[in-house]
Amino acid sequence: AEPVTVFAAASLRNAMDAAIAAWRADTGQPAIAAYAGSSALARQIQQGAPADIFVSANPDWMDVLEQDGLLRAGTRVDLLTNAIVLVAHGRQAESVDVGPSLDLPALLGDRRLAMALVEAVPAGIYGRAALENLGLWDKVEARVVQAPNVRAALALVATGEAPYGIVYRTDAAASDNVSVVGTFAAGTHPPIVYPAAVTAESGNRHAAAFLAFLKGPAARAIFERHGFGVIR
Amino acid sequence: MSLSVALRHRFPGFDLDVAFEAPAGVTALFGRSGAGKTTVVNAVAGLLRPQAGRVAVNGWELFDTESGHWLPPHRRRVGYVFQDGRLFPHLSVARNLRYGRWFTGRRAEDDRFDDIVDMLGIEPLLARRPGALSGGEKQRVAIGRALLAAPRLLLMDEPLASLDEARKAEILPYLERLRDRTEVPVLYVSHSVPEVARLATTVVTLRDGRVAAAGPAAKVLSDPDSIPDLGVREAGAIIPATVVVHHADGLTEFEAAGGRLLLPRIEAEPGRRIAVRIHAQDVILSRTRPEGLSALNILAGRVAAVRRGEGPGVMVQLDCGGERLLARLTRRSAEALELAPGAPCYAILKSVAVARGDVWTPMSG
Amino acid sequence: MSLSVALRHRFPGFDLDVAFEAPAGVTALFGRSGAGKTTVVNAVAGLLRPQAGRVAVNGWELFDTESGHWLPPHRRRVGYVFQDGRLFPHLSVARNLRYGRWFTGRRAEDDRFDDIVDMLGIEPLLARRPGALSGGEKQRVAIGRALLAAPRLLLMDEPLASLDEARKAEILPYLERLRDRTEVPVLYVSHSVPEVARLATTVVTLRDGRVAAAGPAAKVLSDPDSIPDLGVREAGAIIPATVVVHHADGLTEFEAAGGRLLLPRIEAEPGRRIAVRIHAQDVILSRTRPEGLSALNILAGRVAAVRRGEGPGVMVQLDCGGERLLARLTRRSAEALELAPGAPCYAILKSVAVARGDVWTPMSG
Amino acid sequence: MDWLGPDAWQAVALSIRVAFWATLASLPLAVATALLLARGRFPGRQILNVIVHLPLVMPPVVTGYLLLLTFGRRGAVGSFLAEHFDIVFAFRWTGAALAAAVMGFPLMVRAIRIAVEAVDPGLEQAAGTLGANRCWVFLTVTLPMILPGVIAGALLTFAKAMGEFGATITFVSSIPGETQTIASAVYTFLQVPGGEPAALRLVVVSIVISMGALLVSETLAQRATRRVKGR
Amino acid sequence: MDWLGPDAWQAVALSIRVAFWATLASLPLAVATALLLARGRFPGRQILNVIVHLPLVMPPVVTGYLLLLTFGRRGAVGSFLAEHFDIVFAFRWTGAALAAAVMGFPLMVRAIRIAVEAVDPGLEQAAGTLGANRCWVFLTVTLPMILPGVIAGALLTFAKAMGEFGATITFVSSIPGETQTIASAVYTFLQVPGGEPAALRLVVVSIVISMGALLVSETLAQRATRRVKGR
Ligand SMILES: Nc1ncnc2c1ncn2[C@@H]1O[C@H](COP(=O)(O)OP(=O)(O)OP(=O)(O)O)[C@@H](O)[C@H]1O
Ligand SMILES: Nc1ncnc2c1ncn2[C@@H]1O[C@H](COP(=O)(O)OP(=O)(O)OP(=O)(O)O)[C@@H](O)[C@H]1O
Ligand code: MOO
Ligand SMILES: [Mg+2]
Ligand SMILES: [Mg+2]
Repeated sequence: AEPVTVFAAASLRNAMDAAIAAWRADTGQPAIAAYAGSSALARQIQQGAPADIFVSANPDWMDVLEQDGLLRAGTRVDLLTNAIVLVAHGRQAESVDVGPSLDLPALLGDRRLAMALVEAVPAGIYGRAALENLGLWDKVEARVVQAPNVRAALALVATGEAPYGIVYRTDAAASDNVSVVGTFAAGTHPPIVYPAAVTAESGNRHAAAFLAFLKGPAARAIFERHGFGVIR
Repeated sequence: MSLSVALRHRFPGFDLDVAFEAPAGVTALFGRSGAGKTTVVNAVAGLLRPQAGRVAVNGWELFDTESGHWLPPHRRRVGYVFQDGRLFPHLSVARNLRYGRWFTGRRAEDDRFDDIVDMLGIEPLLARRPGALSGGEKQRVAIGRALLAAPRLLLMDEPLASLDEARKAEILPYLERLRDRTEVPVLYVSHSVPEVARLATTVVTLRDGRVAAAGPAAKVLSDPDSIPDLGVREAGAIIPATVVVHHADGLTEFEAAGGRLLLPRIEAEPGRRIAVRIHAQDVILSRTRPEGLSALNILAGRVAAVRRGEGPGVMVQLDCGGERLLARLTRRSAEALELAPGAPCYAILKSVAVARGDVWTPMSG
Repeated sequence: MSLSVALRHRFPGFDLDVAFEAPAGVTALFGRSGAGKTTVVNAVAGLLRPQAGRVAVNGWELFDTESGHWLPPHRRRVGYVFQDGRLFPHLSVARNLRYGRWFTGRRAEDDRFDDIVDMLGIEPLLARRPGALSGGEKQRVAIGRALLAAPRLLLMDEPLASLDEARKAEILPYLERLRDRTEVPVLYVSHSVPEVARLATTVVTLRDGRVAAAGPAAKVLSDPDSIPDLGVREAGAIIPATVVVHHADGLTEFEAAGGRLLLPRIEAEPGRRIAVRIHAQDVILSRTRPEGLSALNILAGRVAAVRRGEGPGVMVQLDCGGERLLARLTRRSAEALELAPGAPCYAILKSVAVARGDVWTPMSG
Repeated sequence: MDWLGPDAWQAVALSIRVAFWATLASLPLAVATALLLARGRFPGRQILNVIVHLPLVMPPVVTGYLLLLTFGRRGAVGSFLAEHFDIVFAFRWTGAALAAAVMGFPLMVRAIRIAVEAVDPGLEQAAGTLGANRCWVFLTVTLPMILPGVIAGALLTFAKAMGEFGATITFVSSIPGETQTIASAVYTFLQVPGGEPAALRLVVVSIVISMGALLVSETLAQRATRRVKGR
Repeated sequence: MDWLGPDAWQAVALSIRVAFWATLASLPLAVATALLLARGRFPGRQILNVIVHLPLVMPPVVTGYLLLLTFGRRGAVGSFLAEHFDIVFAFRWTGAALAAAVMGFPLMVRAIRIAVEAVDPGLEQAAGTLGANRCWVFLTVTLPMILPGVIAGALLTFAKAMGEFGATITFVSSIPGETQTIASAVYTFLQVPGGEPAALRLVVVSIVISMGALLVSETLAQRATRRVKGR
């Protein structure tokens, strides 16, 4: 049978690969995933890309596709959640209390805070909102360096180029030389959700089934193992 | 008319304005360095688009700026031996030689290929590339390449300049045969008067972009006015003669206006009219008929004119039975012999002074 | 010893193995196309690293493959006139000419610059780029560039090949002066025997990468064995003579072994020893002393040898008071005059047959 | 084989295919463009020049985006080609090749153009006098003379195609087995925790392949150069 | 001015500065490398050749990452330079210039190398016989002869620097006013829905700038070519 083609945000790669493997083991149906930035994938779907399912790291792009009528009506679901954390260079960095009392400027000294692009990449946008919410943004704005994506921001911390960074919990977990020193409370930023939907042009009769599988308990276990929160 | 050239072109600092007509055969372009010879040849080949002019070969118009007609170089079918070689560095000598034949489709003529390769002595070089050739070898390959292109017009810009005498002596007869046996007109640039005298049907002398003299080779080369262009040592007269008999000792006897001539043998049947070029400086004059000299040729004549040049020399023009002969003497001799117009005298000429190349069969044209 | 050359080098298909020693002055390299002349010059300049050999100039070793000594080209201080020009296309003519002076630091000598520019007639070209020069103009600039580099050794590979006679006549005296007034040895490649005869102190003839003859110019050029290399029309003898007096009519009188000679004036004070080159084919022989001829020079001598060549000619060697003279005659004349070894006879020579370039002041060496 | 994993091997095979065809297909056009730019004297020459350089000047993502808009299924050119010639670039390996070709084009054109500008026109004239028309002159003289430049240009394009990712992933996405090249696979590996070793292995493979191409091109170019120098 | 916004203008100014210095600073090294590759006969020549081509072969992100590891504060070279010469690349515009220079290096080297290989060694020999040592021969003959190639290489690097984004942003991130070049600003705009018009405006500005550089380079190269052809 034609494999189900999943267009998924690049940060989902490990989890989605595992989910696809599980689905295949389960149903014998093949599926393949193309990973890239959510913006690129959304534009490709706008241009008629052969995607059956789109999983975005960002509700905005899903909204765009929905408005354009490119999603199969009624299939959109919020699939996953994530959290942003403050990470520090080194395996055993001291934990801090991420809250309004955090003296982030003192922690940084004359050095830098690594984030993803604060106006463009979801992790950066959430991170900035959280800092603003905590009244820290104005104090550290000048010290922020913006990487093109979360992994690049993480790399800056891992290499010690920046002593601290703000990244997804899912990224921080597995990295050497980086330790999570605090988590931003869910209320400090808009909810971090990964919406998913079947595309309007999808002709694959297994697409809906696959999306349902992603919502199911088998997939949930996988996503949780990779650090994501799962929305029921 | 075989070759008709009219050109005007202006480079910054140089102004070319020439026009000449030449019959079939070899037209020599003669002139000092920078006189405009290569410029003329380039215009004929179509590599330079002159500001104004017209060139036609055997009535076939190559271009005419007035009518706007312009044949591109590759449709002109010229064989051009460039002053600066221009062999294709990426092709072997053999492929260089055969280059033109791709476009003439005359692959059958392989005997001509062998002939030319042989004549030029480049057989051992065929597999080599031009980068590994000596200067003269390059030049020979360039000559071969032009000849093998089956051209309708040959352009040769100092083709023999860096060749040794022996090699020249092998190539010149080939060019003569080409001139005599084919209809291919040749435009030939050279600084060598003997070469030109031997090959040229017509001589055109350029001076600073203008034609200084043009006409049949015999006339231009024996014109005392051309001496500045030719160099005084090359001055001489060309006189007609008839083959009488070939002698067993390698000499041929001719009948000329002022008497009999014995010269090195040439290949021409008795009765044939030929032309002989006699260098002014090879002629000795005497008021009395000399006896017992090794020089075999004594022509009787009368002094027509005595022209003083610079330095110690004078140029004496003789009238030998209607033909003009030139003799270059010291002023002292001219005075000692009391040579004045009208004075009878004898011209003495050694047989060997006349090189084989100084005797030839004139063209009908 | 001024120039000492020993080289062995093998190209695929060509094998060079030459050694010669030459005194101060001009050493002419003579030989047919592909004989190895340019290869020798390149090795001397350091552009070719020969497989074995040694070259020294005035005792200064340029390289010696045995000791491993190798002076890079830019430390050899040679002025090289290349067979293929090699002007710098991106520099004006003036900057081409001055190129070598950057490295000699001799900016003061601007009179020499003007002299050379003047002699070469390239003053109007100074601001131009080489791309817009004619073939001969390029060659003249190349000569100027080499001369102006203040070289310790001049290498000239057919420097005058594409120049007209008039231009050559202007450049040759300059080279003569260079030879006579400076210590700079010159290695000179040429196919022109008159040029070589005029300039060369020493002649080295190459044949297929080997030295065929080497020695003082007078000796090699008048050696009948060299005739195949020189061409028969260039054969001749070089005899010594002493300046006696300069006459008012532009002639100079010389005392030679066989008698008095009247030749075009040369610049040399009376008493000065000079050398005269007499072409074999310019000499007429007579058994009796001829009278009333325009030819002014009559030398008495005795036949030393008669050598038959191919064709109708013979080469007669005369003994004129101990010096050897060559005369080229037809066989018929030789028989008519009964020229056999020992026979007394007279050699007749026109003054004007001896070109200005055929008389020169021999080098001391 | 396990060392890389089957997906990665697919990406390697695809990258080679993409790079090969991108190089080969753009060669004729690049040569023609280089000739036009070096020799042509026509109005609009500078505009062509600018267009050729655009993929270099624009961020690759933008180039990919413009390709998507133009050659995509809904794009003006894309829909035309699909309808009339059944040629589809969108989300096919051919699209990846197109992206790589476009990105490598300025490099290839420039390399060839420099070589064209160094050709001695005297040789072309000589060929002309021997009867060769423009086309023959080009094939028998110009082309052999510029061959080192053409080979260098081809190598640059091939190497660029191996490394190109921004435009490719934006234009044709990164669909395993169809459009996922080494570079886009590397990118996606780098987006997730623990992907670095796999990414590194792929990079090494791509370097080895390009090294092979480099050696081949050097040998060919050396031979061509020696020919051109006439030795 | 309002048309772009002050941040964008900052990015434009920075891009020009980065591209200019990347080009200028890599020129001498590129010329030397091109000469070595074209003329040198030393062991390791092919290794140098491979290294020069790496930035082309590797995905830009990888190059950026390697730069970070090498020239970063903790990197071997980076820490050395910072300590002994007080030269810091990390998060500075100089780092962006370094990234652009590295990415443009293969292009520049290749352009120059093609030109070097077309130089007639006979002219260099002639200069040698006139007393010029290697260095002078290079300055007075080789360099003028290869100038069109050098200019072309500089232009390629400049244009590439205007468009480079992957390696730059990975190495020095995007700090407005410090390391945010046009390309990273464009990328930022393209990540969010509706950012296209702003991105497009920036791209147009960068094209206009590169067009200017292109025209200047064409004029210079034409002049240099005419010189080299001796007319
Ligand atoms: N690089 C090379 N490789 C192979 N053979 C060569 C090379 N250079 C020269 N030769 C050969 O060596 C021989 C001598 O060449 P050279 O250039 O020294 O001749 P030459 O005496 O200067 O001749 P010419 O008067 O024609 O210039 C020629 O046969 C030539 O083909
Ligand atoms: N492209 C050009 N631009 C300017 N002047 C030129 C150009 N080409 C030739 N000339 C000039 O035109 C004149 C004639 O040049 P041409 O090459 O026709 O001379 P030539 O008679 O062939 O001389 P030579 O015997 O030295 O080869 C020369 O003074 C030369 O400097
Ligand atoms: O330069 Mo790229 O090719 O940045 O993605
Ligand atoms: Mg000429
Ligand atoms: Mg030679």
